[in-house]
Amino acid sequence: MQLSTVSRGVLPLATLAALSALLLAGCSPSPSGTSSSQPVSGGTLTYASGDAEPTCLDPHVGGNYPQALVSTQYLESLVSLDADGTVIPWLADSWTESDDGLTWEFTLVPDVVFTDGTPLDAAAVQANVAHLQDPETASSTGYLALKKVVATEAVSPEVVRFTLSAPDSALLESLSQPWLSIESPTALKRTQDENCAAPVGTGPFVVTDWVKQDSITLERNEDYSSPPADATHEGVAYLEKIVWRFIPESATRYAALQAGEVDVIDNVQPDTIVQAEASDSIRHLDAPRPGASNRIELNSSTVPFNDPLVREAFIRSANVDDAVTSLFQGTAERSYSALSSVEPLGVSAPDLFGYEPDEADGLLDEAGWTERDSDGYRVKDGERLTVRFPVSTNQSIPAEQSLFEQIQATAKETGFDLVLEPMDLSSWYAALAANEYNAVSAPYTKVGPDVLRILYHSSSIVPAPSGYFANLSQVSDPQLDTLLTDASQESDADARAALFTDAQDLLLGGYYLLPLYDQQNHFLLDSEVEGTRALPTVSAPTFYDTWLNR
Amino acid sequence: MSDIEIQAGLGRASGGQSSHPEQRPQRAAGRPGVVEIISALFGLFLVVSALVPTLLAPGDPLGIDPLAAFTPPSAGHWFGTDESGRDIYTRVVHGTGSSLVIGIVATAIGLGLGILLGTAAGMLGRVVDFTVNRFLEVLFAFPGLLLALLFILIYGPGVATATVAVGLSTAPGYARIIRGQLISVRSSSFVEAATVQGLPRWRILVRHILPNTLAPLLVLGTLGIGQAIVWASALSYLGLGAAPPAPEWGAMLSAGRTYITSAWWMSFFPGLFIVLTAVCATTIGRSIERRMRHA
Amino acid sequence: MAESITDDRPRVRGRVVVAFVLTRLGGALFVLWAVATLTFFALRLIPGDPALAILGGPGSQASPEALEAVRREYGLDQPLFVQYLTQLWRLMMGDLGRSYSLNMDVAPLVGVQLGGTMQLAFLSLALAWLLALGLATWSTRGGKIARSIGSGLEIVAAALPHFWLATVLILLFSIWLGVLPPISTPGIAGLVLPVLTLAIPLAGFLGQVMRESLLTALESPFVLSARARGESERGVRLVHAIRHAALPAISLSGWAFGSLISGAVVVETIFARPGLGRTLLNAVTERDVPVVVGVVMIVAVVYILMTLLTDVASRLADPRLRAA
Amino acid sequence: MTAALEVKNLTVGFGGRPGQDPVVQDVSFEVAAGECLAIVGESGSGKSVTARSLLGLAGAHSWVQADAVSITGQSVLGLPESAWRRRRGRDVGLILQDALVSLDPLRPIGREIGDSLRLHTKLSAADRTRRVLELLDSVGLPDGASRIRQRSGQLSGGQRQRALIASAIALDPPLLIADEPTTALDVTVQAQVLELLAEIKRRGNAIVLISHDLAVVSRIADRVAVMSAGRIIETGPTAEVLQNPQHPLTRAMLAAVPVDKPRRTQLSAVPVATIAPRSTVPDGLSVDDYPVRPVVLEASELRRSFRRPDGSRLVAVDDVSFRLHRAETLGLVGESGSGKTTTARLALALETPDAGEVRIFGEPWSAVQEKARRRLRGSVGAIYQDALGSFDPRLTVGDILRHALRAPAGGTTERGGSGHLSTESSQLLDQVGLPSGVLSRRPVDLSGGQRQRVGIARALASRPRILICDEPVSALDVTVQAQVLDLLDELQQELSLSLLFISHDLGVIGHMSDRVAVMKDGRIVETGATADVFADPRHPYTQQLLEAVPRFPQRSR
Repeated sequence: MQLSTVSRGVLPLATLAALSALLLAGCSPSPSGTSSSQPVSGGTLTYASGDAEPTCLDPHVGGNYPQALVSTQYLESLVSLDADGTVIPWLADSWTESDDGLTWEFTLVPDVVFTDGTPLDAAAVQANVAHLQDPETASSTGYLALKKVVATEAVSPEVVRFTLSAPDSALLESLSQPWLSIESPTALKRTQDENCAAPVGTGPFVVTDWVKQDSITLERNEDYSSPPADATHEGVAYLEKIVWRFIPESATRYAALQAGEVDVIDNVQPDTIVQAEASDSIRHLDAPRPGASNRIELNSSTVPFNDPLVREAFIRSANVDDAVTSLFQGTAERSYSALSSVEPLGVSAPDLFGYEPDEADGLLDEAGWTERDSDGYRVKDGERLTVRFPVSTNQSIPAEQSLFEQIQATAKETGFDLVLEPMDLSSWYAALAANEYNAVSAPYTKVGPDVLRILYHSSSIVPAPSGYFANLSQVSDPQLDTLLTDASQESDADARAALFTDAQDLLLGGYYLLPLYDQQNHFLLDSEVEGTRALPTVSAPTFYDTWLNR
Repeated sequence: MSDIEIQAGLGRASGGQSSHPEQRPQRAAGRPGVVEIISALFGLFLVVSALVPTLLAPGDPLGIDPLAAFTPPSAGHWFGTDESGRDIYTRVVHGTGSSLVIGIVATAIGLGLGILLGTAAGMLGRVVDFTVNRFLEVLFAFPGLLLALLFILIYGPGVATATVAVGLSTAPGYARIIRGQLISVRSSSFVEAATVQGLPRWRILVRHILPNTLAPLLVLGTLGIGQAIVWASALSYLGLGAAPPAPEWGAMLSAGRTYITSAWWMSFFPGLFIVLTAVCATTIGRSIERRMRHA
Repeated sequence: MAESITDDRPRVRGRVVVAFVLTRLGGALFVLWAVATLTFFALRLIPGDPALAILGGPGSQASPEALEAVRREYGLDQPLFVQYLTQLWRLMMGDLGRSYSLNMDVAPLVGVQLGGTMQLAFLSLALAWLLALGLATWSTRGGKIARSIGSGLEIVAAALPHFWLATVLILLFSIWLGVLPPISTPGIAGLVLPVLTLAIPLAGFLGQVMRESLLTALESPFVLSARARGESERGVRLVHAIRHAALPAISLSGWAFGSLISGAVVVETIFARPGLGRTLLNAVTERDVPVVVGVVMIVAVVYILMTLLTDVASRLADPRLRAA
Repeated sequence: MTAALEVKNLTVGFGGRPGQDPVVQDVSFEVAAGECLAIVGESGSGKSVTARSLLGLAGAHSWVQADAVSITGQSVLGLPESAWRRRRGRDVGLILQDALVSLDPLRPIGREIGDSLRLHTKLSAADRTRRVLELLDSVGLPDGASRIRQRSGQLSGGQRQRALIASAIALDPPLLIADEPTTALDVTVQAQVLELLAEIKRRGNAIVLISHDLAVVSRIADRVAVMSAGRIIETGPTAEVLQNPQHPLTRAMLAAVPVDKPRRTQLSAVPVATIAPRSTVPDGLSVDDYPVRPVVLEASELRRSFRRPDGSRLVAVDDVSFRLHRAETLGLVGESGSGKTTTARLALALETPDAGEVRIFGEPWSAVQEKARRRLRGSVGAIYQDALGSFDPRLTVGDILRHALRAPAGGTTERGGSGHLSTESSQLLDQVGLPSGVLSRRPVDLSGGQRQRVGIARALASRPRILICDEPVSALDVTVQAQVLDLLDELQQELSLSLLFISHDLGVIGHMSDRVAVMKDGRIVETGATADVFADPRHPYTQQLLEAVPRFPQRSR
């Protein structure tokens, strides 16, 4: 039995300081000399989110990014990641994986108590797994992540054992995500409505009030004792209270930050970041999300993108570089990878995704789209070379929509009629389910390269009963399937990396997707807000170490 | 007997006997004021923009130039450029057509329905009148945008639905005005005079009632176009109308709001054109109204 | 020649009042019923499976069993007419159903949001009144230039789209001058910009009406009588003309209130104020039918109350209406 | 003793430079305390502007020049506005026409009357109320305590005119300006209000009475000044001016007054001295022969009621029967609310009677469908008080006449060419004394008299045998009225028309009618040959009406 044990240790203070400096690398330099002063306890922080208000504060239910953002403040996971992507202890002190990879044992940190008084024990973890796997919960993200877990068992009050159907190299990464955070089993027994309104965890803050369509109030957990291993302090949080507001208008959000009405804003627009960079009173926190990069998936199941030549032609005809430069004004880098730049295993292939309109012309000619109609679009057999592109206005920020418009303009030169169809989320889902799309951009956040398996394994083409499926480019390549499956079961890091590299080479070379840039995750903070960092798991900021330098 | 002689005195200053007490001696109706002239010129500009936009702005409203993005207003780009380097002046000019069409079609729908309902209520007897009136009361309980939102909820967002939605939401107002006008014309003494002359009902309707009821609709329509454009652009702004990159004013404004702190011109100029168009429509409508009253 | 009727017998007056109130009450109930019916059937036209919408739309990966359960729970498997009657009954009991997307009952949700919108709407109405009255009195007092400026301001104000005005106000007061918060805050300061945004265009409309009636009043013989008694220009306006100017504006206030609620959709979104407008917009984009119905019903109730209120106010302000 | 008012060479104009295009020019007069000066003129003569200048209220953009204007000996020329305010109401009061609009309809009359006290005295609210009650009592409005809370709309015409007078005399100003104080009042009420003004004059107040009606002023004016085109053309003691008018315009005005002028006497444009009957009886028949003339219109036991807003019914016409014979004029007279207009509408079959019937030429009229009536519509014409309102505002005079000629009931049965139509239109205009030049004009651009002539021309287009005239001259100046009355008279003789002539003005009725019916509260209270009824009224109401008619003082001629 191979034992890989990581135990909780006390990091030297110097490392901590360096770490936090690293995490705040994207910040503009703080002009005030107060950075050296000691953290002060107390005060209220107001956070303004541009995301849609979650319908449920329990990230088990559904499981989207806005839920992750807020729940990071009051819920905690079994494990976390450090800045290098190494898994570190959190609620679980240590863990072991069996040789066959089918059994995992987690030893929990002792004496941790949920904010409702329930102790954290093996039974609690079992209850959470059961909750996530219960169809009634309607978990989406967490449910998928635990798909291989077939049973749990309380070995002792401190030790919980997971039994898997197949080895899962991504299990720890999955468990680090907020969507799999551990909640009080007592609280989970309440109705879903109650649990949604005020989930109970072990985090540094507690949900005390939620005025729908306005704000969520979080108050300090005065008995907090379980910071992750890489936190800069121990004990209770500095902040007394967090008011979590929803301000959908980005300009209003920024104005509110400038006016000092709010302390932190998210979903920051590129132009705002540029402006903020020039401001002395605002800091910038850039925390690209893990998982997939932002990319356009080309639907390989239907005309015209069932032809690899046309896929390649489309990719060559899109001037993404200039668009990213003009629209993101240096706040985002062009990506040439299917994975986020924070994923160490991501393969970047700049050669494949350059803007080569001449080459694109040749490819289309080769593919038989030789004629052009009066509007300049390519025609074959009387059919116009039309690319239907449903755009979810909920998911694509304005700059991204503008990016699509620019791709539309450059692709037109080559003869593509890229039809942008902005729609609300449910219509967008419906369009995908009905296979009424040729191209689509769908963000997907998941810790680790295993996201590739979810996005590109042919089994992901099979729709859920609702019609949704993750493999939107509809890649169905047995060779790719094998690579991805093997990778997900390979516990040897190097072998796993090699498998994922091969898979990505295959994927990128098939022109199934056009990578654009990292999933943007920019935060602006009032300069009085000190000590804020994004958790390296899904890059959600945590305000546990935050204090107000007022 | 007219006795506000202060007023009548004005018309009588020359000592002539033919004074018109009905005529308010405000401004001579025949001479347009400065505001009217400016409005007419702007209206002309709009019409030309709508019909031959290339005459006023030869560029491509969709043509991008990423490297010239966010250029402030300058000699090269009068209204600046947007996030993709498109010239905003060109887009505003080319957007006039769709904005005007939206305004006109929405008003036509509103007026059309209004005429239908109003005429039915005013002409088809008490039962129909009662029914239509109750129906209008019900519609009035949905404030304008609410009705539009409901409609969009059912038929999905888009230019066409937004246009119809705005048209629908204005219809009850028009219907009420038309009904009132119809009833007042119907009971006016010149219609009685026509009855006394032995004119059949339908000829009275065609020859006297309808023309006198419908003439003020020209004014209503002109005033309405401005408001319809404002409301349709509000829907576009909320993401329920025209979609970018179409050069529709509301959609441009909606796109520009993101960049309001760094590129104010992106939302300022389309907004300005919405306001100016509405003002222009109001001024022209008022002017027609005054002329008709004095004619 | 008009047959002039003057009947001061209190008994008759009393009967008129009772008849008035009864008619209006009946009318109000009818409108509410019709609004409910219209909305119910209109929303049946929405494409898609309501059960799926309840479970979070097509992206929810709901199982057929879950869909079936939802259909049973929400009575969607019943015949349409039964569903309609059930809905009517529920509405009568004050039960607005349950939000598809917000995981809560609609009635308390809408109840909470109502307060914010009402506050906004009433303050805006009051401010619009003040602005309109101020502008109307000022512009009719001065000469021709003042009149032109007054009417010009009114026309421009009336043409201002809320979303643009809001943006310009935020730019001006929050970003450039930095004196007012761009979002809703607990104090008065956070209300200033939203209220201004709603009030200015409305003031434009009301001002046009008020100025017209103010001019008419100022030219009427009773003003001449008052002047002949030695009344000052100020007195003429305060004692006589303003009341007449206010009359049409009062009767317009019901309509104005409706337009304010329309405007609240935009203003609440921009200024991040909780309220019915924002709730409605969210519900429409989320296709949350029960919330839409709830908001529509509550707006209808408020609107009916407002028209009733303006009718009563008109009658109080204008004794001539009481006779008729 | 100084005059209460002295005006020397008053010149007033509007706009432009002072002195240019005056509306009132070189007007001079004096009024002593306890004296009443009447300024008489037709509309547009400048009388009201003169009156208002005396209060410093000539109006916006006006200029006033004078050698002297002084009230109770103090010059008020060029007074600043604040000084004027102190004088208005205290030194000089104003009474306007029609208190329905001259008293603020939104304020209780107690407040309106008390305003002068509030503005010029330091009386407490309670004292003011006491004084208002006294005032109401003194103008003949008893039960003041309940009145003061009422608004002008709740009072009858006479009551509110009294309230208006009370507000003007609240501070007992030595000078009162009364601008058409009795116009639009019923004749009996008019007499009462005039009596009230006379009473005030007897108390020692000076009154300047502005009126278009010479007969009205003759009741209380000591002196008369006749104005025309901004100038005083004649002035002198009332009796002298009335009996021996010097200026031709004065003479024309006097001649135009129909009161006590025999039937068929021409009223217009003839010097008083030459007034002579043209023919007393048409068709060689005497009044007594009427019963044997054919009846063209017969109303029997008509009844029509309307629903009031509170659900009760107002009986507008109750058991009204009359006959209209060929070529006669039946005058229908009554005060406002007596049911005259409803009767006219019933006769025109614009209303359907609840009971009773109208027949014309012996055929059913009110009892049949409109379709059946249409055949006979052409025989019944109508002339309205508000001629302008009876024309489609989009049409020119030519259009109006062509439409009338082409109407089913119109004179042109076979479709003539358009040339034919315009010839006929010109003929019609000629018949009513208008040049064919007005064909291309719109009624709104015509004067009141011209409009009424167009109205008559339209009525004649269908060659009617009956004309229903509802207050056809009430909105006209007396000289214009005279012309229209003469025209109607002429046309009747020419075309043997039967006229149902409705008016509130006994003078007009007396002059125009062969027979008269007096209406009160929806009923005909007395009917008979005009001469008989006027000479020997039987019904007390008729007596009351006739007594109230303003007449000139007995003339010896």
